[in-house]
Amino acid sequence: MSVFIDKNTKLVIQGITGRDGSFHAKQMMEYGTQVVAGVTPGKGGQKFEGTVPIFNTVADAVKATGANTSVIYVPPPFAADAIMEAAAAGVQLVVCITEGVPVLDMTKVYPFVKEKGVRLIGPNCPGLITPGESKVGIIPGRICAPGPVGVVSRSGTLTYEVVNALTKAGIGQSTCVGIGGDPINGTNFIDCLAAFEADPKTKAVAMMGEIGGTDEQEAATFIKEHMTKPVVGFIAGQTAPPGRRMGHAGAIISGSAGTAAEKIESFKAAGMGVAQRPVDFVELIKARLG
Amino acid sequence: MSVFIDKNTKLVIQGITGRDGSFHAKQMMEYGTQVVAGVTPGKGGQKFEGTVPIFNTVADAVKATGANTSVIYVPPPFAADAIMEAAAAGVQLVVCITEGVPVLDMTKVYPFVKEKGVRLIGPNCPGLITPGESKVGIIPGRICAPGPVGVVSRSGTLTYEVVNALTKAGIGQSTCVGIGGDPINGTNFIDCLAAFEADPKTKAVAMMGEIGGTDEQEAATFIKEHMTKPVVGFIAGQTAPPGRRMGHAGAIISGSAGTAAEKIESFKAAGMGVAQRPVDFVELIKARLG
Amino acid sequence: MNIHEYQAKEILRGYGVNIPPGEVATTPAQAEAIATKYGTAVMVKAQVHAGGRGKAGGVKFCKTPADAKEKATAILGMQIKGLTVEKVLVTVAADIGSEAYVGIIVDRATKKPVFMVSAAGGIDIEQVAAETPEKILYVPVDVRYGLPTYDAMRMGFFLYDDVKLARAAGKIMQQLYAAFMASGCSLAEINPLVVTPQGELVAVDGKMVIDDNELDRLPAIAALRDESSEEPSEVDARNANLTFIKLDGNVGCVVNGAGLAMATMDLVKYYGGDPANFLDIGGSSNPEKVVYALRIITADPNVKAILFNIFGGITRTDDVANGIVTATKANPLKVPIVIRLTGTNEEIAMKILTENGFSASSDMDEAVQKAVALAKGGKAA
Amino acid sequence: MNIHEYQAKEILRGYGVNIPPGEVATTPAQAEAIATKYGTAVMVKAQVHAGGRGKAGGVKFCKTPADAKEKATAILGMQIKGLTVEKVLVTVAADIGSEAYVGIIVDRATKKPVFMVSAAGGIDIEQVAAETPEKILYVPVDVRYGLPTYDAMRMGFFLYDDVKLARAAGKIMQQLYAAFMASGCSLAEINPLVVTPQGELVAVDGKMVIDDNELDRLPAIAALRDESSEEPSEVDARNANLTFIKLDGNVGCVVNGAGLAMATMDLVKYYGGDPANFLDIGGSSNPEKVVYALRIITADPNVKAILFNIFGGITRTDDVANGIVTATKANPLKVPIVIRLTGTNEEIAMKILTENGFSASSDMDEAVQKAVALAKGGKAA
Repeated sequence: MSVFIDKNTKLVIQGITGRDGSFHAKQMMEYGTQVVAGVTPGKGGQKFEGTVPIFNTVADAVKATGANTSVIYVPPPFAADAIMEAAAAGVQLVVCITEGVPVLDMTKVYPFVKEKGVRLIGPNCPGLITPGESKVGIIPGRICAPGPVGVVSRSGTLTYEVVNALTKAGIGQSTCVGIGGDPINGTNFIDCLAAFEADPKTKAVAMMGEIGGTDEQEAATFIKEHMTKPVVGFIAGQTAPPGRRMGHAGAIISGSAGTAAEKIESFKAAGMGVAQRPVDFVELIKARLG
Repeated sequence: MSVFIDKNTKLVIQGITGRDGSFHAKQMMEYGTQVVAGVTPGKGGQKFEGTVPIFNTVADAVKATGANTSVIYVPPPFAADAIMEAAAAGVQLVVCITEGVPVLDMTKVYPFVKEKGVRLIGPNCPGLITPGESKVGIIPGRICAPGPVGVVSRSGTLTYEVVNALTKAGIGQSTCVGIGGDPINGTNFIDCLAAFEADPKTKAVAMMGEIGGTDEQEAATFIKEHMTKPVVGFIAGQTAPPGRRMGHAGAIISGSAGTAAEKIESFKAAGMGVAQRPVDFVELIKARLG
Repeated sequence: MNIHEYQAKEILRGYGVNIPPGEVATTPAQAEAIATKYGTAVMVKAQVHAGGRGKAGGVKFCKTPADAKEKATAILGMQIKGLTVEKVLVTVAADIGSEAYVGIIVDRATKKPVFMVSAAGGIDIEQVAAETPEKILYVPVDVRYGLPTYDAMRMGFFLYDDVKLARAAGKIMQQLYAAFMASGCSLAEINPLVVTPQGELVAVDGKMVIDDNELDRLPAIAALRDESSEEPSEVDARNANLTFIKLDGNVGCVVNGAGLAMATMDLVKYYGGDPANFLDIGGSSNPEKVVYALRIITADPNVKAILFNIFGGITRTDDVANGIVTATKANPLKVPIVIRLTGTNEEIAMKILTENGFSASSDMDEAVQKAVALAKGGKAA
Repeated sequence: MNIHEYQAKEILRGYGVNIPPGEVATTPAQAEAIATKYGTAVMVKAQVHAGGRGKAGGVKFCKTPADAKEKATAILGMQIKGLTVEKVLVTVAADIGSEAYVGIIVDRATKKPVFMVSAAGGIDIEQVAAETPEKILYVPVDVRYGLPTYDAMRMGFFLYDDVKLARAAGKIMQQLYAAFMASGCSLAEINPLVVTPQGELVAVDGKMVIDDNELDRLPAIAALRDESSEEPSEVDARNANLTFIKLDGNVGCVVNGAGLAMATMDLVKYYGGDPANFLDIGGSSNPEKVVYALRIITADPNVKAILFNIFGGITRTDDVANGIVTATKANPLKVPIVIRLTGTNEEIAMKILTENGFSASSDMDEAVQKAVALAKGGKAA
């Protein structure tokens, strides 16, 4: 058993006939993900690429196919409803790729998924991949390789940068999770760190944070108190000015809180390895894998 | 330990300076209930009857006095907020006497108290009494006596009628609970039956239902499957016409559902004693107490 | 509180529901004028608080304004389930392709508003529920989240295969839900929801029942009450803050508390009598209420005996006794009265009654039996 | 998105918040006319998206219309934190008894809107939070239930002992909350909330920040954007769907992805350079975006070298290469460019660039070092 997804993941894709949804549906199918259903209201009864049945609702899809995971590629105004639909339909994991979901929508979605006991990853995230087993989202499969490093990150391409460097250096990954760059998301660093700690395949963790909020500081405390496996951390945004939203809705320094310096300090205090540059992960992880 | 309230109940009264609140506050204090606080916004710092401290908010009252139970005597438009205030302030039991609370308010209040893990009794109920220990609400103390019979009822004065008859016949009560006559209330028959079953002081139960809904039928199933103690039941409203609300918002026969005949049938099927008249409880309970 | 179809439709229209134009007429000439204005076939529909208007002949299709006048003449003044038709709704007749049912009630079991939708619309939903329950989809709504679009769409697809219709229906569900919540409803329904041959969704009939407890904070809704279409004695009772329901028997009952009131009626029946009413004077002990209660009950010519059954808790029995004395002094009773009083200030009450020539007991069964006998015999005690 | 004080006040007024009358002036004569109309002392307040207006001399009390004209003359055209004041709000001056702070933000930790209220109003709330945290009450709101009256009253009593003021303040909390939710805010505040000597509650200043992600569904709010008060390059970038933030350095950065863009800026700094901007071209690989990005960056005279850092996932690197070629053909570059590309269609991209006279590497550190060196040297590669 890997972290969050594995060979047994049966995926329903919400928005499978849209521009992004259809592109990534094919990518996931090529990677070997079990894509069992798609959802596009009004296209129920059709098939995607001649093989994947399309349904009008997630409830129908789950009932007919036993899907246990959903990935969402619908426009931002509909994303909150799509997440709740999936959670209500009985999947265990919902991954929302959509960027630009209003944060007030998330203040309502978050307690909803909690009440349903469903794990949400995202929104505004690249999804996750367990190399060689399953990919849910948009992380490019070819830059990953199976191996011992758990990767968790608030950003997309920065993750690719690090994963690519690790793979090129011959260091594979157990699971890579992009938790997303929004201020309110379904799964945080600690959730992932706990899962990596419990996962026998993971031997070390690479963690990429950003300015904004205090998630990284709390993660550092968790690492210090609960983790036996080594963790190497990085914080993007050391040169970011306060009060400006650096692309990600969540990457904003408010007042004196959420600076990179503060976060790096907490990493050091937790005894973590600290990467100053993305490429530093290679040597720091290598040293910790022994 | 008795059912829901006992000597250790520390009560805060919401609306203590109102017409009903002040009258019943005195009654409860005379009965021996530990009335530790009252709440009336704007009268914080004053004292009720020279002894009970008044606070502006329930949170203040709980913090200062350790109240663990609240009873509510505020007008209907404010009752839902008062219930939520009490539940949020950390009491374990909220008893709402107020009649006329809009049922749509209760569709919001119910999940709120459930989330907080708080027991709500009512609204539109006479409250409860553990004779000789504590009284919360408006049940006249002098008609009750300590003893082995648990009483649970959807109505007020009908309860008094039965309790009075039992007491006059020398049969005392462990706890009497009026769960209220509204379609949505916080505590139902089954909650009370389970509590009586678990309460060592209770040896038999008298249960007064009404037309409307299916609570009594579900209670009968529960009694059949889970109760070892004898239960005697009564249903008011055998002569009520369908489609009319018989005073209580919950006492209405909708279509073919909720008739007295159906409920009595379920009592018989559960092997319960069935009182045809209120006074019949005396002999039926006496026979079951042995 | 019941409101009329035309009132419910006005509310629903305000939330965006597509409803054919319509106006209310109280005379045949008005009905004709409205039909002339629309220049198309209309329906003339009796506005009364009673089901089965269609079967009773209270709903008619009219091709021409003259036809509308004629049908309005027949319907206005008609009796439906004991209620006189005072108003008709004259509304543009919709072409009907298919008929669906959409309703919301507050469900006691789930403690939530629950939608019921069925493609088998236009007929009695209770019949559908009893005979073909699989034709109804139930969707509970968690009011904390409102009606999410996905649940609205799920209902839309249950009714229609076509995505445009499903989406349009989903939108109507959300409009109906918004109207239901904001109007303090215990029931709201559209039956039938019609697909016209042109593929348009139209609400052809609308119904709303308002939770009485909402009326204080919704003055605009409370103002919709039409007292002319209610039992006058029940209107009087409500205005006096009494809960009163008229029945067909001859033992007039005055009781404090709803449960005890029902139990008293049941006991009247148990001892072979027939209650003339349900009447709860409530928990407060205002002597005025007793005066009103007696006035309402004695106005019913069927009543042959009056039974008071008061268990004094909050209610002070001496207040009730004073009320009886006051009321009967002003308007001497023409039928016998039996008084049962017990509880708070019982001794004072007994003294007041005795001094004024009344007798009273403290035993419920005894009092009920006596009242039943008096009603049968028709003589004073 | 920031909106001006006068716009925030207009919204809050719509929700019932008591706010002194005010109008916007763009000339001293208008300011005088407005003050004349009110016939009382006014405040003239600079409308710019910058804090510390008061300290900068952008907020003035004016006893007479002539005074208002004079102060408006001084304030209009003034620079505050690099922004030119184009408008002033002329508003009736309130008598100030006491000042409180009321604000709501979306809190990441509780994942809820959270109220912050303090009787120490009128000053910077962050200072209060740092120095006297016990003077702030934090109240999170569960949006499923809204702001309950009891929580609003709790805040009211935290600010005022008097129950009437507490109740009035509680009402303002609920109005502010409703405005916050309906306007898609990430922040809304009233600072100061003033009690006048007459005991009236008045919102003397109001501020709202809107979540950019809400703008598509709130056209009326989106229309409040005042581009004249923003950095022109940032306005251009937004209109081209790019995320751009101008900084003070000389290495212009074009990156895909926010995290990688920040990491690239950090690496520029790491190697001794200074980034001229944050620029995220996003996930889609539209060559047009690259053209816009280059146009915006080259418009900054500080930029001495341009650095592309693209990790192709969804973004096709060949699209980026084509964009660079197109843009530089139309407007030849005057500063050196360093291109780092890797990922999707890397080989095609390299070929396109080479054929058009550009060189490119696939190593991020190497590219950043080169760009830093070029920016320092000021010479083309």
